[in-house]
Amino acid sequence: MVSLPVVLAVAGVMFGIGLYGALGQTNAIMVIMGVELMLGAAMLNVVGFLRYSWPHATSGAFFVLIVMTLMAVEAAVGFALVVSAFRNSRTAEIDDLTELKG
Amino acid sequence: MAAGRVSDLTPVAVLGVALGGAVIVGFLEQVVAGLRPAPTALFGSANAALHEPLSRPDVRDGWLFHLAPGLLLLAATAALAFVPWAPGFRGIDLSTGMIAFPAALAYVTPAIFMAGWGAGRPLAVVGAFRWLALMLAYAMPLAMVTTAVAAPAGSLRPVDIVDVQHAVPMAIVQPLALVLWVPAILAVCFLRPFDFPQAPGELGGGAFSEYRGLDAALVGLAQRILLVAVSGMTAALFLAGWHGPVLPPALWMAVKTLGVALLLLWAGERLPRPGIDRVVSLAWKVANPLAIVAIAWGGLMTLIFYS
Amino acid sequence: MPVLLWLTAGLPAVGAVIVRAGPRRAPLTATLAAFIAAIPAWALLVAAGDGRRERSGFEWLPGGGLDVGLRLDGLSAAMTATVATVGLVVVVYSAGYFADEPRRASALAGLLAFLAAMQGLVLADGYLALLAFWELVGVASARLIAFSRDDPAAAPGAVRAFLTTRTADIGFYIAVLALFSATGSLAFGADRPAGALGALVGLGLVVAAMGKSAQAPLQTWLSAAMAGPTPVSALLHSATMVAAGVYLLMRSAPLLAGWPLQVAGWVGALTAVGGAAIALAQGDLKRVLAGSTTSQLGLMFVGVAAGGPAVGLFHLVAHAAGKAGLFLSAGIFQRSRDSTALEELRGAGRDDRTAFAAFGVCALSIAAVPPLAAFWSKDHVAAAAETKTAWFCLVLVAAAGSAAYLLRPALVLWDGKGARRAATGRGRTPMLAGVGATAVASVLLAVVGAPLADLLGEPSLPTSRLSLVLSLVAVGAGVAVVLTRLAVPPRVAAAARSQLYANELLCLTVQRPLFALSAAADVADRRGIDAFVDRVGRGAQVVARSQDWIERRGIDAAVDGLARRVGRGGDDLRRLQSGRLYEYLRDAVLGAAAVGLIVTFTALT
Amino acid sequence: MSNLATALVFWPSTALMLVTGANVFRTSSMARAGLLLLAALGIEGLVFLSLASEFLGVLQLLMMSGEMVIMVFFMVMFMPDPGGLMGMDMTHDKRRAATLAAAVGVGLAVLAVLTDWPARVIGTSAPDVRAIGFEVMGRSMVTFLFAAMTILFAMVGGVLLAKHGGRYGRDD
Repeated sequence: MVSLPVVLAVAGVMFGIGLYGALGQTNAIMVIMGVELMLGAAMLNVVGFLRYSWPHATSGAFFVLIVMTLMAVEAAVGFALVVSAFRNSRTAEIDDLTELKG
Repeated sequence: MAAGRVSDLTPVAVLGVALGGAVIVGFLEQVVAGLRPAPTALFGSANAALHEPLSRPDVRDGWLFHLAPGLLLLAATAALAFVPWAPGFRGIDLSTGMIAFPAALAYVTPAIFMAGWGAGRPLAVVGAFRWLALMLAYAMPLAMVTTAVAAPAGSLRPVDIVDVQHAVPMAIVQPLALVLWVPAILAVCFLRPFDFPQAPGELGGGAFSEYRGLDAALVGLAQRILLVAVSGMTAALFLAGWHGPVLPPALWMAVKTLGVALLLLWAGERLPRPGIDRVVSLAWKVANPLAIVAIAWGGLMTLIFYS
Repeated sequence: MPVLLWLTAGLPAVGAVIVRAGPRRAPLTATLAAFIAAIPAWALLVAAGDGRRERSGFEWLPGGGLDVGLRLDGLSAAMTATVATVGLVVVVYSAGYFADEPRRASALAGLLAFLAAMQGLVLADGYLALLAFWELVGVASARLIAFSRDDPAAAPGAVRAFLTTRTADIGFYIAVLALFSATGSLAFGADRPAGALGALVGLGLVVAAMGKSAQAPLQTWLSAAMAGPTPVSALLHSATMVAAGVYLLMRSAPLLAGWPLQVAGWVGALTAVGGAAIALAQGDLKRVLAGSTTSQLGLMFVGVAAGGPAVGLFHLVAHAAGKAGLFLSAGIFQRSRDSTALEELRGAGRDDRTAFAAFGVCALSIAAVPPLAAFWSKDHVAAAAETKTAWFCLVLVAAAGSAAYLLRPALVLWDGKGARRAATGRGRTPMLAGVGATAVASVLLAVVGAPLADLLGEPSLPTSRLSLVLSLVAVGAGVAVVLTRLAVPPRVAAAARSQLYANELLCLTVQRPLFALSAAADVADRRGIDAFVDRVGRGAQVVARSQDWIERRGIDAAVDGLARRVGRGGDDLRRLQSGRLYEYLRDAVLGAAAVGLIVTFTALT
Repeated sequence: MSNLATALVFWPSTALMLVTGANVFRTSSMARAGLLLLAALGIEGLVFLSLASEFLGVLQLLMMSGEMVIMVFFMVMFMPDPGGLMGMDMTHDKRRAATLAAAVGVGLAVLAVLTDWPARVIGTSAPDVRAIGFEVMGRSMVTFLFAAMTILFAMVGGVLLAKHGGRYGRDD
């Protein structure tokens, strides 16, 4: 049967998968994908709490709404940055985008 | 999704409406094309298509090619399930139906992308990309218009929206929403004049050019089910659904749905196919701002007449 | 009904956006927008006449007692209808006035935006909303005054208008803050709190009203604002914006009862006379009208202070029609002669007799000649002031003055010697339409006194035979003064020409003391503090010299070593900043994990 | 939704979600990666539904479809080998990334299982749409307005960033 720890554990594993993508991938868009998965895990956490701890908390649902908005914002800004960087240096590989090196 | 609202007969009913509707739409297509509606021709061509061998694109992502018609069919049937047919006869009655319906339609887009990409031919990929551009541009007006229409009912449940129209159909209260809705639904079931992914004259058949046999038949079936779904939703949201004098409710709904479907087919037959760039720029620059106006108008009407 | 309230304030704003977005059809869209926007305002007036009272708003800060909203009552209904009607007339007129102006869309949009702010001001429910719209009105007005890019006086005029009213607005802020801290609410209709806070409320509101309504000694901005386009002067600086000060007094009448209203009455009475003197001395038609506006607004102050809101409101409405008409016909003359100087306009009235006829009707009304509108309203003001002899006398002098200062430009305009038969140019029809409407209104509004009093819930307006007779005598005296060219003492004339030395007065009372204070501070700084600092500095030099050799020997070497070590450490740390996104991300995750561990352990122990 | 129904939908869905999510980073074809991510996040919508969050689940399904299709679009545009024909490796620092990710994932999962969560279940249904609507348009309106402004700025800023050229004309 499903219970709160189970949902949270699933979310934790999903977070780890996203983290692996964000750390291990060379392409900026793949990194964004990893971040999206991590945010998805965060949402799953909230939904789990919503179901098993405090079902009538509208603020929890509201928090998920905000995270969804955040995902869209993150993707939009991320893509714009990728387009901009690609135009300047003809690549979206983050290993080659090291202008910020100190 | 809650168990109480889905009866055991629901899958049967939805599938029945889907298949029956698809057949009737097939007849309507024959009528619009100027032919006499003939069952033999309809089922004959379907039968012939089924006996054709499948085409198997020789690329790594070829499995997407065969997955696409299935996803398309799933999306179409799911969309159909959220349409309220009659007081005692409805598919899945969600309190979030007005989000669920566009959500189901949204999966048409990845399906067509999969079709084009999986075919592994340049023209098919370009056709799929054009389709993506078009649908991304039209997805927002579609969702926003549903918001505007839901406002008077104060509910996202399609049944409530039908009931709030018992006196005046929404088409009269919110004409702007209807004007924005019609091109969006024409685009979503890739009907003419928005049939870029599959028009014969464009890109040599576009995204579906490689489909043969069962795959092609499934795509055609899905498209017709989509048409039934969007026509039904149009009738429910704008034409007062099953409300009407004398006739029984279900009959009213069927008449309205088929009328809308016929009108859409007929209009598509006669309108010229515009350039994709013009359609996309029109959708972003005109339809999207207008959709915001439509929401404001819907809110205003709600305040004045429905509260 | 709440919808109507929001529409009244919102439609002009929408219109402004539309007009700005489509410059090519600006005159047409602006006229339509002003007309459509006026409909809900008139509907509100009708509803208020039927006894409807509405409030529509929302809680701004939950639990804070700060509500923002709009309200419909007698006062706001009368004001909103006035504003909408004058606005419509002026926008129609502007469609003609700006016919040849390339930036006309901007001007028309500005007028509509101003209308939106003004409607919000008169419909606002509570001082918070009122204050917000009050500021918006100020901004919109400054933008419109500065509209002309050719006139070097436009931008300074706008700055002066904005700064003067802003300075007076500080009074409003103080009043609002004091009111809130005393009562915890900013709703209308409260009584003035006792004590020092109450005094601040009363004084602050009166000062704010004085600034907005250009009452002495803050009247100079109105003259400077005449650099704006003439329709702007007609709308803002005669009929609506300057009336906001009077509106504030009327709206706050319960708060101001007692000495604050007396202060306002005295200010008004003195300004009425001073403004008339200023108007008589000016050589520019628009400045004459500006002086006249100041004077008439002073009369409204007296009316509110002595007779209650209804008296002031009636005069406000009658004056709005008349003064808007005067400005609008002045604009027609200005278009034909390209100037507003009286000498340049000599005989312009003969060139355009229709416009002059309208000018005449409006002038007669403002000069209080029976049976025109402002005659009746001014009579109520005088009758109300009768209880206070000093005010009564000042009002009568102002009445004589108004007849004189309006007769003088009328004579110049009608002077046959200067007639030229010059063409007015494009756009004459809408301009005449606007002017004609105000002239008709100046006649018809004579009968609205009783209905307005009824709307505000007051039984009747004060009347008295004595004041009626004396007013007529005063008007006659004013006419006689001009016709006989009575010599004025040159010092008085000079004083009037330079705005009764208001600038100098402000200079003397505000600027000079400030300068003196800063000069004194400067002296104290140089004599006292500088000398001390110098001495300390000299002592420090001695100490420094003696330390110098210690430093070179021992400390320098240590510092150099440290610097070298820090540099090496920096090189090491530099490797952390690799410019690689994923390494940053990894460090962020490790940091978050560390924080999580610390939190967990703190929670456990 | 009964506990049995929840379990029947939850377990297959989560399994599929985790598998598709992990495969996003194992495939070398961009189109496949994007579609797998769409599948993972879309299935997450089903998981929401199974956890009785009807509104959030349906919304997740709607939002993710649009967002991930855009993602696919960009991937195909900006990847050196979108079809994955050469099977090139797109990872770096693979071992350390995997170690860290596994540590975090397992750590979180273990923490979730071992923690003594309050076992207070008040009902089985999530807040209905109407309640969420009142939340969004009431108590949390300022927050939501802020989010709306943020997404608007992100859209405008994104378009500006991605646009050819700037205020001084085209740059190419």
